Amino acid sequence: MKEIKLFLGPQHPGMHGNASVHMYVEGDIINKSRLVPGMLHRGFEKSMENRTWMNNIGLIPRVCVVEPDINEMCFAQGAEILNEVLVPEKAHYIRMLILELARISIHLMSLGGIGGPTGLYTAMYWAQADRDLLLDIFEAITGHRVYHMYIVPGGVRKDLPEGIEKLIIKTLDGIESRLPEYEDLIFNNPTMQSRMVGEIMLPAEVVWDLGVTGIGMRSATGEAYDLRKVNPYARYDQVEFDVPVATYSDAYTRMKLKMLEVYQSIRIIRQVLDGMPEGKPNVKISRGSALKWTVKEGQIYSAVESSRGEFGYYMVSDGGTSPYRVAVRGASYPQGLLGIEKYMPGTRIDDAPLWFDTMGICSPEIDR
Amino acid sequence: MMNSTNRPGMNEMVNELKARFNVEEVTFVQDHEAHVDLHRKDLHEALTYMKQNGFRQLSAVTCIDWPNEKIFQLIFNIYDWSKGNRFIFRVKIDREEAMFTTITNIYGGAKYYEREVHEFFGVVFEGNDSALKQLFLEQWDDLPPLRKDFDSRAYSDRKYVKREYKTSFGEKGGEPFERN
Amino acid sequence: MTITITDFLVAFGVAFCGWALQTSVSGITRKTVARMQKRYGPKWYQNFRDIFKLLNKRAITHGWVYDFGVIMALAGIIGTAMFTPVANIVVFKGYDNFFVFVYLFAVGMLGMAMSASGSGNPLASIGVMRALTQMVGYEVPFMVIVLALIHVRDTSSISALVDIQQASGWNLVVMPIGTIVGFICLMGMLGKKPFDTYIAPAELASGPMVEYGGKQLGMLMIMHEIATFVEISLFVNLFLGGGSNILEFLVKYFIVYTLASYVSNVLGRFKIDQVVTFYYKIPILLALIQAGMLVIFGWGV
Amino acid sequence: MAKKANIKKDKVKKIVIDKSKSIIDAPSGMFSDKINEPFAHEMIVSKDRSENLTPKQRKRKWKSMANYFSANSLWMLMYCTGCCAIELPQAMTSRYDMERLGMGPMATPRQADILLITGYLSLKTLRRLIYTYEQMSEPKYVVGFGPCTLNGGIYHDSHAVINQLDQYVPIDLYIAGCMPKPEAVMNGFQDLIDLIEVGEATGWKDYHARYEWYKQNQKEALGEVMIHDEFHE
Amino acid sequence: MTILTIIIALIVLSFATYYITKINNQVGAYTTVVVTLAALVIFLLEGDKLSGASSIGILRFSVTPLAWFFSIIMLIVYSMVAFFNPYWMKKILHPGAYNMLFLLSLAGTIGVFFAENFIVMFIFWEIVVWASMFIIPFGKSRTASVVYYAMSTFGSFTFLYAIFMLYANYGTFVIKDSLEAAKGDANIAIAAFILMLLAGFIKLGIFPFHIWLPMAHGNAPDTFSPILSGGLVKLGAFLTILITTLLPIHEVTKDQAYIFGVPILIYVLMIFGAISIVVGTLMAIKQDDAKKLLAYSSVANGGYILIGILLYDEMALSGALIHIFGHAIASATAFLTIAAVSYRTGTTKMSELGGMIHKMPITYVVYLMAIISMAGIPPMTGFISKWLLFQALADQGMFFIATTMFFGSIGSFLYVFRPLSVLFLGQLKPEHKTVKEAPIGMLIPMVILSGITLFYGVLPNSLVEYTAKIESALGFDKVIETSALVIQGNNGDLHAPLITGIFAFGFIIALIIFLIAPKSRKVGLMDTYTAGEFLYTPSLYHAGYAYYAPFERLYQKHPNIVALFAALVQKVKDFGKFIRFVFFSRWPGRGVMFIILTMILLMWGEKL
Repeated sequence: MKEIKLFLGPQHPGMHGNASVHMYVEGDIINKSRLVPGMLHRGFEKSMENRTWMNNIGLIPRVCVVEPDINEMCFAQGAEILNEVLVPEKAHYIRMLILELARISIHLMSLGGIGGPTGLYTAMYWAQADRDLLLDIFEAITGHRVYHMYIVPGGVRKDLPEGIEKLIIKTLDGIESRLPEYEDLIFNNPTMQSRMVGEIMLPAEVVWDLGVTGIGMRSATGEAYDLRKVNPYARYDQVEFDVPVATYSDAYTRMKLKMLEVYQSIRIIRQVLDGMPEGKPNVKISRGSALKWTVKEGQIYSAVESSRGEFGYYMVSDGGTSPYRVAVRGASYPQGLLGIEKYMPGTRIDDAPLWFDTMGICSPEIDR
Repeated sequence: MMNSTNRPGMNEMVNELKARFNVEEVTFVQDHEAHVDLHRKDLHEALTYMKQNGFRQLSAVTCIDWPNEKIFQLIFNIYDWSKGNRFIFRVKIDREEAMFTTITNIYGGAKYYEREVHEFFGVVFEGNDSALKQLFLEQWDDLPPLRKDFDSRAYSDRKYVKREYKTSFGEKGGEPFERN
Repeated sequence: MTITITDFLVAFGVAFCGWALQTSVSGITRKTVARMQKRYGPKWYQNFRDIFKLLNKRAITHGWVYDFGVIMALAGIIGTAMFTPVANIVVFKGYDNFFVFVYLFAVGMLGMAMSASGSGNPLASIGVMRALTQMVGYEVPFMVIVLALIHVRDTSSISALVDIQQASGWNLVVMPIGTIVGFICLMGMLGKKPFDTYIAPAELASGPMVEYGGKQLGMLMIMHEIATFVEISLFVNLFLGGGSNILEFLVKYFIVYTLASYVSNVLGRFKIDQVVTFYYKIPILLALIQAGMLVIFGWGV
Repeated sequence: MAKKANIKKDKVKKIVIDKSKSIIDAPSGMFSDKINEPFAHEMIVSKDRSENLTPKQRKRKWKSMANYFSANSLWMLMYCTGCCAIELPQAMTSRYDMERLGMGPMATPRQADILLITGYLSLKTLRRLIYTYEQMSEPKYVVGFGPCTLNGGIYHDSHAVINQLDQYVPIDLYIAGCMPKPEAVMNGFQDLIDLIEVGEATGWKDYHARYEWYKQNQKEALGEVMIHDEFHE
Repeated sequence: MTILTIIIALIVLSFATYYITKINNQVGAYTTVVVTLAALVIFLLEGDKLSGASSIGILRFSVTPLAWFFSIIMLIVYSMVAFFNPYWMKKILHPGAYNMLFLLSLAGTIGVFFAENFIVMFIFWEIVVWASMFIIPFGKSRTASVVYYAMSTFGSFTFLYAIFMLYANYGTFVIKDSLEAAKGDANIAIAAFILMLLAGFIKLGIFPFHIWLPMAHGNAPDTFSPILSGGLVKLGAFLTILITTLLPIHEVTKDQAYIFGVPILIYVLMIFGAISIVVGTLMAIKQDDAKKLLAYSSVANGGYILIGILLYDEMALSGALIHIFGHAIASATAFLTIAAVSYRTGTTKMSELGGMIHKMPITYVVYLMAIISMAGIPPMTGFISKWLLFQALADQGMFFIATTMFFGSIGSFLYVFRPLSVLFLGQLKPEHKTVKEAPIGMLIPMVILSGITLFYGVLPNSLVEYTAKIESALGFDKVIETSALVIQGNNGDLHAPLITGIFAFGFIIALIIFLIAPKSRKVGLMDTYTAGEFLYTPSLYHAGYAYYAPFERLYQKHPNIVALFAALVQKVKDFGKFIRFVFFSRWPGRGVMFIILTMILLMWGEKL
């Protein structure tokens, strides 16, 4: 018998989240591999049909645990467009603030997460500690650390607290000043380079074949394929930022792009805080009861750019108090399922855990 | 809802589609997003055509259950990254005999989306054998769960033990809740 | 020289104190490393608590070789530690031969490898495979250096080498390149990053340890601590002149271990073939140069 | 038996996280030049924990050295079953530094002492969880996070998520919150340590005693626990 | 009793065995057991009383400690392996011939060891070559036999050439006299030395002549592989020791430039030994067939032995002799365990096996002890010899040679561990659920051999003293010293019983800890960490194939000596084709034409 079967997950230190990769290994090369999802399947889409639009606000952040705000944004945006509600300018800016803070937070987590597969635990400790400060900001703004339920249809739940700008600026200054240290620790570290450079290649044609979006796509194609630029939502067309791109998509490049995106996000937040308009943070989403509000009949695909790529909700309303159907397009669906089946074979078992960190695979949004 | 859009490329594409295929209805939801109701026979050709014209990404394949009209509506969501245009093709298939031909030969990425649709709605995709296996669920013993006639609460009540509380939160008349 | 039972008991005392010492030192290092990572870290005696807890647990066994291998591993390492000269406590003077160290140490490693493979888990087998492969990397440069040392000093007894160093200066001064190579090899021996490939939790779920729990894991932890003690002592004795008294020895010991831990904390983990290629590029070249300097030209002697 | 630690009256809060300062201020020492200055919160542990114990408990405590070691060296299994796991890295790393309690993550169930059930459990996970739990060596403890383990929480009506975990495996401690904050997690662990020290975390004994009952419940919900399906052979 | 009697008796008995086997397989096979055991007992009892006095014509023998030492090794290996013969009678194509050749090769080896002159030595040498050549194809492959024969013949020719060269110059065939005489003329001495050494190299499997060894060992019948590896290979070592020390080559070459304290010629030859170590080790790591793996390990060990001999130092020679002893026993034991496994399961491919420890625990323990010795780990014989060799190397300061030796030594951990892990440990394959422990007749010799390995590892002094005796008989000024229980080297002392004692002490401590701790619960082999997933196929959870894959990848594209030989073979074949084309075609005119042309050319030359 030439092959052995190894499991990466669900209960494995190399697996972030609760999913399993079944690998048939010969020597140390993976011959065949499959992602076995569904360990986190909660029947989200069914549960959303069973709840009112209002109730769903509490439910949806849980689709993706590490980056919940994009769910709220998708949901709110979809409901608003269907109801033809114009959100106040301030709400747009606050949303951008929250989304970018969330982006920094998940990128930091990812930068630390690279410490797992490569053994650089110091990076993990540092990044988690820095991320925790962002969670403090979230707590101050929304009252919650992880699931904020802050971006609601019609705007944001409440206005920013007094003096929060000071804290945000201070924290971001701190994080920005620490980023060169991360660069030294992770990117200029010869041992880390030897692990990441040239590993887990994602050529451009593979990107199109799989349908990978986000950093994976941008690092391979060299084009600024970012929904914030291509189809600007909120007020991303009013802030200046660059989209870091590359044409050689190995693990190192993808991690580096994450790092560069942190700089860009900080830049966006600075602009947002400078140009924060006055006014109300929210409007009423529809006429009728405050809790049992309705959405006009129609179908819409509402997408935002998450840290892993295009994240969208296909929302169908029959005009009732509950959504008729919501289909979630998880951003990591292509690289998670098809990518592992088609392109993971040939990798060595040493590099298998790196897939999850650098490709950006979030198992809860695959399972739902 | 709009009937036309100013975005470059969208109207031309819609006109092309109308000329070539049996388009039932076109709705512009956002200026970059067009919903196109197609006849089920034309879908594959339309997708092939779209792929040749820049729509290289399949964002999702999903399904909507309309039990009253006895149809499933299949949703094919494609996107052109270079222009930023999105087309959503919708086809209707019979609910009782839910069959459709796979699109994996056009968009390879559809493999797992189709599998998911099969698992949650029971739609069989001909030509995609792997879609017949379970993906998320394990040893599922009931209707496909996302169909409208499947009641998940009843299933849960039937199958899982619920914690008993002295009070019922839902209805009036229960005893006051006591902390023990 | 006749060997009495007292000698055995004293030697065992060395092994036991070595265990206690290394367990404490690694506890202290855990605390200092925690400071590097901006936290407080556990109590310094946490490792003792871990070991005793493990010995208390109701473990599982996968067959007799699984247990026997663990006992053999601990036995080999205790035996090696009993030979270790610590400062002026040298029990088996003259018999503490370097090659005895290397090969008696291998008994312990073989026992552990056997037990791990006996657990029937392929991850353990792969871990053992990596550990052995890594051994090919670090042992050769180290042994070449020591061979040159033995050649110029005309003795392969560790305690005699210590005595010579006490008299005529540390080998750190005599063979600086060799000491650097020795330190790199020591990192490999200790399994510190970047050479902890065989543990690699993210890939192998802790490699050879994958099936251990309870007393077997406890015994392997004891073994690991004693093995670390032996390795660091060997380095201190060979390159840093041992110690004329216990205190000097302890200071050197502490410095070496802490240094190794610190270095390892800012490095990632190599893949196993990278480990071997690494050792066969620079360290072995340096080792040969150093050996040539000592043997052919007699520099520094 | 299941115990709600946060309801126990005879306990004082063991960890007081210093949050008295305004939340708008960043914690001191965060971005200082000294790289190794810890910015973990000070952990204040009341000196004499035994004063709250009954005489019987106190007697038992001194009787068993084993409990002391078990309690102070809890190795947890790295298994995130649900969303509550997202706060575990925070509890583990620099800010809250779980290692102070002698806790650390472990790779395999053989090595681990505590199983953290971090949130909802789908049927698929429950199978693996039971298998994993049975592989752990005794004494072993289970901590349930959030309401999902208690009564299904927000997913109480989902077709895929079980509602009451203690029907299938014994739980020693629940930690409240959706999701529990790191402070709550730390507090819960401290409570677990106390429970173990006085010998009251006996879920694993209960699993032996009522093995048939647990197996029966598992069978009812899962059909067969160890499944054979397409991926497995 | 004289050597001549014993040898003649062996030859006669070997033919008798052929007919006995024809009548009854089993009786024939047991005859080999009885005969070899009887020979061993005679040698042990008679000891030094053996005499080489009687002779028939040129068949003269002389008794030396070296010859006695080698023949004891040989007889131990032969007699122990003979126990396996009865079990293989059904599997071997020609049992009668096998038994006959088995005894004949034994007679041949003994003849080689005790021969007084080169002619006798050569005759018996050829007997061994022919006998083993016919046995090898009884196994799996005929090609192996052809390669073995081609190589051996080459060696025989050079050997013969050297013999006649010496005879032509000095007029004597007697080993001692002719070598003594050759001392005077360095050129002839060196030429004869190298020519004879080639024969030794080929037998010992030194690079670049190592390719026959894995082919022959791997493909020979399972019972004959231990003989090849444990016994016949050592003939080469014997010849090398003989010519190196009797000449002695260091004195002959003392005019040459010195490197690391040895003449350049010796150093170059040692490099061949070093290359053998590296090649043998690397190739052994790659093998999937357990027998081939052990065969390559014999190549590597041949390198150690060669280096030890060529160092020409009392410690090195003693080390080499003990290594010959230790490796012969350990390698034979390892081959026997593999034979036992093969007897029960029918395969020697490691990836097809697994978890045999649960069915064959005693075989496992025997194998474990054999590999501990092969890897040079205390308390086994292999450690003593490695220690001596390393001491000698350190003494000379030969760090380049030492590098390869250390590499081989650590590399041996890798390859000996592979069968242990893959074949014996791990998951038991379902098809081997019904396998039983090896029969008692196989266990007895394996246990005895293990006992020998262990005994001389713990108390090596008698062995070391005997090597000292050999050294003094070979004319060494200084011999290895031992006192009470300690071996005294130049750079330090070795107290083997102390090491064992300390290990035993540690073992007791560890055992106490183990017993005090709570008892553990027995679980099945498949109840193991699978990351929480479910798996029911044991063979899918057994890491066996391409075990050292990452390491192997590092030297995947190595230059291959086999390719060189293949090219050579191709050239010879082409030449043969040309000859056939010219002379053996349907048109004889071509041949006639060629001959005429050649003759014209020759005559032309004469005239000019």
